[in-house]
Amino acid sequence: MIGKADQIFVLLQHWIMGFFPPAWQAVVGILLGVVAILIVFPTLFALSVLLERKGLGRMQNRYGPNRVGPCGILQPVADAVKALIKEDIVPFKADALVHFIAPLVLVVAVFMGFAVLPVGRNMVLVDMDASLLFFFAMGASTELAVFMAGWSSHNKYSLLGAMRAVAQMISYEVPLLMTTVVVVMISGSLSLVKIVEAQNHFSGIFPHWYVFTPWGLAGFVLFLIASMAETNRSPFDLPEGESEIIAGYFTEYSGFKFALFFLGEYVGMLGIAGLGTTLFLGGWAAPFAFLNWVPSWFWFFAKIMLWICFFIWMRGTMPRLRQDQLMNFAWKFMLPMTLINLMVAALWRFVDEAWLRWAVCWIIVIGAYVAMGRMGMRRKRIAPRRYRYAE
Amino acid sequence: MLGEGILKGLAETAKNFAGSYVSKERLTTVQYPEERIPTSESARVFPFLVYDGPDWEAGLRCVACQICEKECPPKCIYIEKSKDKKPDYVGKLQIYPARFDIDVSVCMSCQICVEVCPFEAIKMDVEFELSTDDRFGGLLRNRQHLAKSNEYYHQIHPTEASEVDARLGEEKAKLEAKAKAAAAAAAAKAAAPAAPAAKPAESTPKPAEGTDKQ
Amino acid sequence: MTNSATQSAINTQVEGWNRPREIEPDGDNELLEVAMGPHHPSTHGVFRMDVALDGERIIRLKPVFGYLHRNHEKLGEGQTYLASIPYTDRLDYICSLTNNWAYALAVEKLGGIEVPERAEYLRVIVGELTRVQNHALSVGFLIQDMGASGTPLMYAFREREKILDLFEQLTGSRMMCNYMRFGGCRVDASAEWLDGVRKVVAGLPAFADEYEALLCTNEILMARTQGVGILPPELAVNAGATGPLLRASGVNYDLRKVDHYSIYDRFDFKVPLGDHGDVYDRFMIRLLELRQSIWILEQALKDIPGGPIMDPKAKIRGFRPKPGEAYGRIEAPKGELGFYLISDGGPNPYRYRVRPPSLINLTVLEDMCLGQNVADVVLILGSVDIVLGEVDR
Amino acid sequence: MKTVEEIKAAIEAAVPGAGVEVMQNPGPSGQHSLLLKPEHALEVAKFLHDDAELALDHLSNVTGVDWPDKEIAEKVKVTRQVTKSVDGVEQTVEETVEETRKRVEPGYLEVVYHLFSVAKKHGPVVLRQRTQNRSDKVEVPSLTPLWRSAEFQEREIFDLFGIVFTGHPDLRRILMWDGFKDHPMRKDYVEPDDFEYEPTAHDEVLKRAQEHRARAGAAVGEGAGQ
Repeated sequence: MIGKADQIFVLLQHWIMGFFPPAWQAVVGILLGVVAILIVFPTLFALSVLLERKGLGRMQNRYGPNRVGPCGILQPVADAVKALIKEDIVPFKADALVHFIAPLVLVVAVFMGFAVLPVGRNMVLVDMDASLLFFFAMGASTELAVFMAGWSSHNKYSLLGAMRAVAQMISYEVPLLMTTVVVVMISGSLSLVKIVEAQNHFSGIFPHWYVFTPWGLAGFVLFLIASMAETNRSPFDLPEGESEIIAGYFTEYSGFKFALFFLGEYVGMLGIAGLGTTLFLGGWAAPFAFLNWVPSWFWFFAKIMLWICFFIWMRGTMPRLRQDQLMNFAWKFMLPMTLINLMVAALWRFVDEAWLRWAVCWIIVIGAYVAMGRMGMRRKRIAPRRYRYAE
Repeated sequence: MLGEGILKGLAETAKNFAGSYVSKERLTTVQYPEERIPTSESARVFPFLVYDGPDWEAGLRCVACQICEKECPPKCIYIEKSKDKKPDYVGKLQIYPARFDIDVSVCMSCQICVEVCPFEAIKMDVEFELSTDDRFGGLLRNRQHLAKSNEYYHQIHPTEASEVDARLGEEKAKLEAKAKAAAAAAAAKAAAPAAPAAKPAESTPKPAEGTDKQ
Repeated sequence: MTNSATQSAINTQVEGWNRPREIEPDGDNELLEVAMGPHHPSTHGVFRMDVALDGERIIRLKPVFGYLHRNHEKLGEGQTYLASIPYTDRLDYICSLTNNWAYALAVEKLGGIEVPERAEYLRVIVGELTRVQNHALSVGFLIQDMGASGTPLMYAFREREKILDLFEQLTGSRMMCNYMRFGGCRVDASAEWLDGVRKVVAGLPAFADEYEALLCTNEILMARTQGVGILPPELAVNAGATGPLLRASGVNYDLRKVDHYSIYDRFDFKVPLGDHGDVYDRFMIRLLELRQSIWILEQALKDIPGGPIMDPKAKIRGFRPKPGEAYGRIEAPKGELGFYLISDGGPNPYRYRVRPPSLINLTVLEDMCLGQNVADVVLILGSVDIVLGEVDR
Repeated sequence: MKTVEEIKAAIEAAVPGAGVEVMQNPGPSGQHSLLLKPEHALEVAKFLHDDAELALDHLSNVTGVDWPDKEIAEKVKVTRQVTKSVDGVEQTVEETVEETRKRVEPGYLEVVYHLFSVAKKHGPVVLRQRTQNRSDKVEVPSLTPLWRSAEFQEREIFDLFGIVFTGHPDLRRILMWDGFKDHPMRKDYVEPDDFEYEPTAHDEVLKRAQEHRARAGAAVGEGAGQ
């Protein structure tokens, strides 16, 4: 019974495949998976938009949307309808073709990443050996879409936004990749399915997720930061920094194309959250041994949504960085930290004494963090100040 | 340490997130059409004209002295004096406004007309839902729209209205006393033959100062 | 010395801040000319900055005003002294009460009118409440310009709401208060209202604490604001910057202390001063001033006496001051707000002039912005704290 | 803080031939002012700015004031000789008649500066400069080189009053747009009929609005005809 609930979607797929001749079955299986992804993730997108609007509202002491449907849960539907019936404005001087395909490229690229994400036990569309690499390749092509949008709009703000976006995404791809390297080093595989398998065992009731090791925690935090930058989330939302450059690269987009950008952005967020979950939080593995009976796909989605909630929380709290600070942060803090983390992971791999490797690794990680933080703040002379008063 | 301030900030937003579910102090939003805050007693939106008694036309306190028209900063009031006189609520013959229009699309709710009115005839309303789809005609309110009863005035500004009533009552009492005295004098005079009939005391309280020609 | 010789002598003397109007781009980069505004999300209204960019660095910046110009001064000349009061509300529509106050002060100087004590206390109370809400709001908008998706702004609005409710209970209107008259105030405050103020004032320090915890030590905020938009004190004084902008540069000039107007002599408060003159200092000075205002409010609420609220000799309607002129100024939340009136003995002022702090504080915008990033420009503009109703009049 | 007379004396000691006049303010505010001569204005201002005792480093307010040509009607007693027949005899009699004579006092534009001291915390010292007339000789020296705060305010006066400030680094219109012709703050400014009046309750405004609309309609008709 437990296995059935866990495998319900796999069984469903096989059942439907059974209706087709064997030569077609592989194709139908893939198509079913694609359809499932195309249904599930946009639904999650709607859910996260709603969560974001309500969560931000509550953080700001407002209600958030509460008019459409009970407690406002139909708000995303209303948003979608609104986006659909809005006039689609293309600037007179825009490069119409590129302007048109940019959102499509973005959406296609972000959806491709899901092909390799294991969303549950035996639930992965393509079980590739180098699936991690594939994910990053797909993630990198979103930059192209962003730049196409910014360039074709023929708007100065769009161009600035696109420049910012490309610079930022390329810079943060480096630490993002480097943080995943530690996982590959330890698990010894580029396959996301194998990485999850490696984390899915328990000591007592506690799981062996990578986040519970020193290098894993450091990697997790760095991955979190880099993923926020990679998906243009606050406090790294410079490319669309609405108070500076209106809306960045999608300033000139309206109606459904704007909705596609919006979709692409959120689905990209879901994707990177899925990757982070897979790498550090045990993917579809249950958090405690006694919770193994809950279907694996539930855990995967629960973890993604938790991740999204954290993004929302950050967005509700943080102001935005500046471009040069963002770059400095990427190259002078993130990159060295990931390199140190690589060393720590290597130590972890080759030191056998359990307590020694725990102690040494923790000391290196925390020491490096504190030292680099101090140095960075001092170099920029950033500190709280005291004020004098005149009578 | 790097990140300390960020964590502090995150704690603060988390506190507010939780607080907005439990504390009314934090979640101050009012869900407007369903929920309404009672308007405060001193609230002011647009002016209205007070009338006494049951009939609005007869009971208007306004005597078309046009002071408010002159003092109104955006000049949104338009008054035409009547040619004839008619008795007001105390039975005195008075000029009345043949036309009294306020263009609320121009009015800026400053309450200066109320302040300068020596007759307590114009007061501020609290009705603010005046939206209309007719930009010009719909916002031009004539004297019939503007006339509201003294009871209504009592309802929206109770303290102020009772003060006004007390003051008017005093004035009326004074007038009556004067009229009585005049009547008595007239009666005394009437004892002497060929005395003219006692004129009704012409005692509209004069505006405080002379009118300013601008 | 001839005039032109003096001219050139002066020019060389003050060349330091008689500006290079433009800085050099790196190499021979092509400049990107961007018009920030008039409909830009963070120009705080219809305000335009014509900006030339080298990459994201500001090479040239020209502020352009006038989109909201309605010739307020001409309106004032065509109105009686009384009828101008509601118009002053609309200058800096965030703090209508201090605008009323400055105007009333100028007319009182012009006509030699005394203000009763209770009215002075009421003026201080509403004036300081205005300062609190203006500073909260301006800080909120500053962080909003920094991209904080509205959280600090909404907290500021939450507190401002309570203060505006108080204004509504007292004056009848939340923003366009039209409360002060030359010679006093329009209506008296009831004891319940004063209790309401006490309650709100008691809650304000917690709000300031919350704000400080949320923002003051936030690394991102510090990185964004420290060392950005530095305004040297000499330039600040010379360019007529006033208010928190001037004090953040370390110049001790608070009209409440300098002019001794109203009854500010009776209160014990201090003037916080910054040492760096950057955006962070302006931000912090506003928060610290907010705390000082709370302290003034507490004292005023304790001491407020009874008595009349209008000078019985003051003639509100048909006020015709003797010929003469007067310049009255107060420390408005945004800086020195002055009114200059010339009377020719008629019912209308012959000349009615507003000295708008927002406009004059913008004189230094160009100097602060050159060489900074695009992202910093909105921040610097936010830290000047302008309201376009006052800039363009 | 020195009185105006003392300041005047100090100026005259420092800038010989400055020719500063004290303008008395009859009102209760007692803010008397100093009228500067344009040829010495900058020197005087520089003295006020730099003088250690005055140290007027804060130029708070700059204002323009328009004083249009004033037509003064005054009654003058005129004595002239009149031939009259008195008692049938022609006689020349001196007779005093009252006559009303009109003369036009030429108007001028005025710039008023309010100076304060941040360092010494005193003020105001009010300076005035006048143009020679209201039409062609409307130049006064700019004080912007000394006080940057005059920059926008002098531009505003240039815009709204039409006073030209010589030596101003960037004299452009500030509130009105560049193509605008007139100077709205002058007393004789006539509003152009270039906007649509909203029909308010006022008959006068209503009439203007109708006229405007009739004109606009005519213009549109013409445009359509062409």
